[in-house]
Amino acid sequence: MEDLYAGIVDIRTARLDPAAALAFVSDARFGGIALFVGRVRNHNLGRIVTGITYDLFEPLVLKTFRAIDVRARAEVGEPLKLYVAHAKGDLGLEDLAVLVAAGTPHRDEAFRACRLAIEVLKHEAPIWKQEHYLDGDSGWSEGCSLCEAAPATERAPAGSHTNVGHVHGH
Amino acid sequence: MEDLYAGIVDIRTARLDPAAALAFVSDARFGGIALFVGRVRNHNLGRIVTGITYDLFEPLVLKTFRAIDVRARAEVGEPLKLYVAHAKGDLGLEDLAVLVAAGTPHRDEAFRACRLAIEVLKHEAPIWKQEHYLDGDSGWSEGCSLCEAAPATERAPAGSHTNVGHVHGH
Amino acid sequence: MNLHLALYGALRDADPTGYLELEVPEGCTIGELREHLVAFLKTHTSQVSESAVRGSALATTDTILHDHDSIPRNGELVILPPVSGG
Amino acid sequence: MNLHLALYGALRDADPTGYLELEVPEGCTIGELREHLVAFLKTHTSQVSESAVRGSALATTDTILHDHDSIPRNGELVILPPVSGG
Repeated sequence: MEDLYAGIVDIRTARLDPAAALAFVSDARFGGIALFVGRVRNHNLGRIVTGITYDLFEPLVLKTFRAIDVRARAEVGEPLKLYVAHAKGDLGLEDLAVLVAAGTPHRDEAFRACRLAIEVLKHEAPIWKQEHYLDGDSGWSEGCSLCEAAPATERAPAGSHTNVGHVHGH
Repeated sequence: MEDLYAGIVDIRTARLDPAAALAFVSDARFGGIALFVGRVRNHNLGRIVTGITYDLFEPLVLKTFRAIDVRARAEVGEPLKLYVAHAKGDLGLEDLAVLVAAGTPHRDEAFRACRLAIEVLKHEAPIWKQEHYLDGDSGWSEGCSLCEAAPATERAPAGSHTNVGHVHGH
Repeated sequence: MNLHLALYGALRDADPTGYLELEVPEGCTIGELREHLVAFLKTHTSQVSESAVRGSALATTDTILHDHDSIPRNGELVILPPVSGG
Repeated sequence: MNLHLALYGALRDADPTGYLELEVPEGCTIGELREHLVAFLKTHTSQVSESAVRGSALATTDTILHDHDSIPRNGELVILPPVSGG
């Protein structure tokens, strides 16, 4: 699995590092790298956001990241290097929440693998977002139930259907 | 046009810098950033590549980058920050050839703007690639004729059709 | 049997300790456990909506369990409410 | 009129100076110029394929010209062969 980096970064001790993600997926064979960076933005659903707390069930998050890697390889083929990392803890405005990077010989595969990875992460990784608002209130985001679909960790990679077309507001 | 960075980087004096691209498109309003990095890879069409020389007609390249920005805004809407930069000169293996980054409130728009930008750049910007091979031979890549389609610089932004579905091997 | 249920996300509001202790009949399935949980939380707290509990998956540290699965012998489970990462 | 045509990409192989000088009739259009160019390059060099010339756009520093456009008065043009950036 040296072609996958799957990580959880505790905001108290480290930061997500886009340069590290790009370096990991770089390879002399690869002409295309796609990177997605998710950051804490200053608003959601009409409310002013001052920060986000991310809660993760780490063993299954890492297992989901490994399942994402298997699915991405089945969808776009080899060779592929994939980097998936999520932050945990109390994030401030503009802190990085998630990084996904994919390196492949050509650009189409890189874009597709990157998109697949972030969509599956958002829909299937056991991660929860608690938004903190300017008025002092906080709320856990509405999310995707893990009961509704067989999770990534239980799907057969070949012929599996990705959720890429299924884009929520979150 | 402070929401667009359009640049050409001469490899003799500087390098494309992904961190600068990410910084430019970052914004407190934005939760999603998509970045594409194109690098010189070690093979093409079965031949071992040792380097690439990029030739650009700079005034029209920069005009095309500005037209890409107009089209991206028409396609994905505001707010959007876009960074488009291409290298010129003699690049070695693994050097960065092109950077495109898009920042938007949500991820779908960031991915779409980034993909649109790199596709239009590849099909319509007056840039030429000369590959150098291990055996000492060199060759200019087969490319896309600018005669076949109205170039980005002459298209109406609204309702314009993107080439995103039209993916060449190059 | 006595269960230890670890809480995550919105379900953390159900108990400040971060877990629940719950007694269920021997041979209870995961689907039946979820019904016990809905009933228990109605009396235990007003902080958690029934729909959040009904939308929650139950899992071990290793895998998500289906409604027809039996409860693991060690009684250690995790409740995973609807997810919202990224 | 006398034209100065700057060369890019594969068309740089047409002349090491990076440009061509070409005499065309007054009132010539861009489409007609391309035919003159094809004929000229056949005698001038074997380094450039006819298809590359036919696939080339002609432009000023500011804009790409269409076949029915007339040649700019200053006679300064750029030949843009099929592109392959990125």
